[in-house]
Amino acid sequence: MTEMEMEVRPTKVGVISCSGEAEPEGTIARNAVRLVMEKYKPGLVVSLCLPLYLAGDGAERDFAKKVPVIAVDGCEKSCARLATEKYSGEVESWLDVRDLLAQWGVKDKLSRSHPGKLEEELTERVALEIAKLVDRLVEEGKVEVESR
Amino acid sequence: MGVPRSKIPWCPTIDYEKCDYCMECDEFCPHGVFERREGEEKRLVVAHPENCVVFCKACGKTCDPDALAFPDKKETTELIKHLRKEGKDGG
Amino acid sequence: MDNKKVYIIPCSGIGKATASVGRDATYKVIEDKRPEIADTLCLSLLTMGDEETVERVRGNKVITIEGCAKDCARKNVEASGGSPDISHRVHDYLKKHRDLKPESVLDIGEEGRKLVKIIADDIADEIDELSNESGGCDCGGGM
Amino acid sequence: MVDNRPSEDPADMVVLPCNGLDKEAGSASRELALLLEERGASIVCSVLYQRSPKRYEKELGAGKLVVIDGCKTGCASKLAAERGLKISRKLAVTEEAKARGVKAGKKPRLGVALRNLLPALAEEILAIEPPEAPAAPGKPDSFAGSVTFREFSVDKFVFRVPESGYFFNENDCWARVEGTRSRVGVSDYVQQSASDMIFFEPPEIGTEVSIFDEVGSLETTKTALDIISPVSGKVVAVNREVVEAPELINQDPYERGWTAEIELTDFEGDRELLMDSPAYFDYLKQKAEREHKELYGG
Repeated sequence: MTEMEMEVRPTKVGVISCSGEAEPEGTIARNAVRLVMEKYKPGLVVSLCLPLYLAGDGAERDFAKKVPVIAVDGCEKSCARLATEKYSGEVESWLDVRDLLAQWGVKDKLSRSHPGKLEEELTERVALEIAKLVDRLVEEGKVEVESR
Repeated sequence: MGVPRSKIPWCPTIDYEKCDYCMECDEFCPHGVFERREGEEKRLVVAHPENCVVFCKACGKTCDPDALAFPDKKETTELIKHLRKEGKDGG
Repeated sequence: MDNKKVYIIPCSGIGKATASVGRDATYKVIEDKRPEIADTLCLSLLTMGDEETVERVRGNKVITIEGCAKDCARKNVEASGGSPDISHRVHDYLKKHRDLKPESVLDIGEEGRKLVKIIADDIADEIDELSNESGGCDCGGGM
Repeated sequence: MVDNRPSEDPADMVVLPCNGLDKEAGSASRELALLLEERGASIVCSVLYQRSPKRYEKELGAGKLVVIDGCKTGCASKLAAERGLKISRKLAVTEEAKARGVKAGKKPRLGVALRNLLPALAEEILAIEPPEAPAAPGKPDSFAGSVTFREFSVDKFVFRVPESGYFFNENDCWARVEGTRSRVGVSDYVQQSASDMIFFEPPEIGTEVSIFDEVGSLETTKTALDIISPVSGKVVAVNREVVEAPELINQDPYERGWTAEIELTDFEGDRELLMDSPAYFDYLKQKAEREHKELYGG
């Protein structure tokens, strides 16, 4: 019985970013998710590829059903959150980069195509926010950290 | 292969006369065979030969100065066959 | 609706450096090479069926750039009732330029940037071709 | 896949050209199709085909379809896709011309530069076209039996291993033996971790290989790797389809993505050093879990 429970307890967190090609916040969202995966939470975070929800063979959708998902959106249109809800299920937590930037009082014009120092700094800050959400999931016991 | 990996002597050997420490091989190898040693004379060593996939020579292809050598494939195959036979005969 | 445009839609996949190449090539075309006529839109909006975005791909010329063989950009455009006029795969370009492998998702590196330039040059030419065409070649009619 | 038909006549080739008259490339496609027809191929007229598809039912059912698009609008391939035709090869004249340093013009009249390219292009198509010799004379394709798979997943990656009938070495290359021959290829794990295939360098036909020798190599968007032969023998065929479209290895690594066929010399001996399908399944499961971080490397 307990063995069964242990088997189904997720050991990974799925993080999905909107693709956000058209907006600088989209580029920040995408790069921040990648940073969390590579730098802040390697081995714990698995990125989900949004367009694959529709175009893929179901692996992306199925995985998103099995693990807690954090959606990272560039703007209020909330594609990452809504697409996850549409194709897979509820998201565990959600973050809107444009919202965050407003909270931080960032008013500069940002580039979607040529991230400079400012964009990179903001990407790091967003990544840290995502990492906090991951930590919270671990604290709440929604994900099991494998001892490696 | 039915033989413990530790008994198969397969891994690259670095020719330090030729190696220019470009580290291409280390960057390439996904199995963690090499290790870099900052501040030592030999800045790259084969630290984990047991991680090397038997008969894989892929890192050798990344080596421009041709500083990586491998054991003889045929001899290794014969050795594995021999060890298997021994293992079976022994029980 | 806005004036007729050519929309360049990369897959923007998050798992592969080739997807980053597609994204950068898109920016190069729409910001540097053909800013007056080319634009992009968020593929995510298509995936979740945003009406305005769906309208755009149905009513304009579309070029997709795929980061892998799963062809997400094309498939998402098709699922929205559109049909890409041209569909590129970054790895088809790599077949011709084997030395230009992009480094990583976050930094495609020098070689990756060279590849971006090649793809962007091609797409700029194609945009010129597409915008000269009146409704496609229709060689046989009745398609 | 090895062709089932006994003949390898160029008459097996069916050409569907763009036929377009709005640009030079369209005229060139038509001209190229005519050159191929002179060599025995049959032509499907795209205009007529749209009006009365039945007219070409016989040709399209029997031959290998070569689709020639003029420009990237790709009318001919779109037409083929709409009608569910199986395309054996397709090319776009503008692309081919560009690769040879000629830019196709906007006027429909065929110019000298482009015209001069066509005979060589036709030869190229003809040269690549003949399929490999059937696996064994009289037995057209003994490797056609269906394969069922077992799966396991590591995070969002799902790996497939045939349930039975395949043998593997620890280099993730497989052998599927039928009679005295074996097809070889790489496993699903290789194609997923190495990423999209862009190039397959086949071994030379006639090469003698021992088990664990290289038998061709692959290049992907991420890396380059050798195919390590799981068997000993002589290379008797290579998969031309994979040379043309290496992505077949990504799509179907265990069947259509085979890379070479080998006439076996000592399979009993080779077999001692190989894992059968269930053993490889267990081996791979452990390996994938251990090395899965590599999969995220982009």
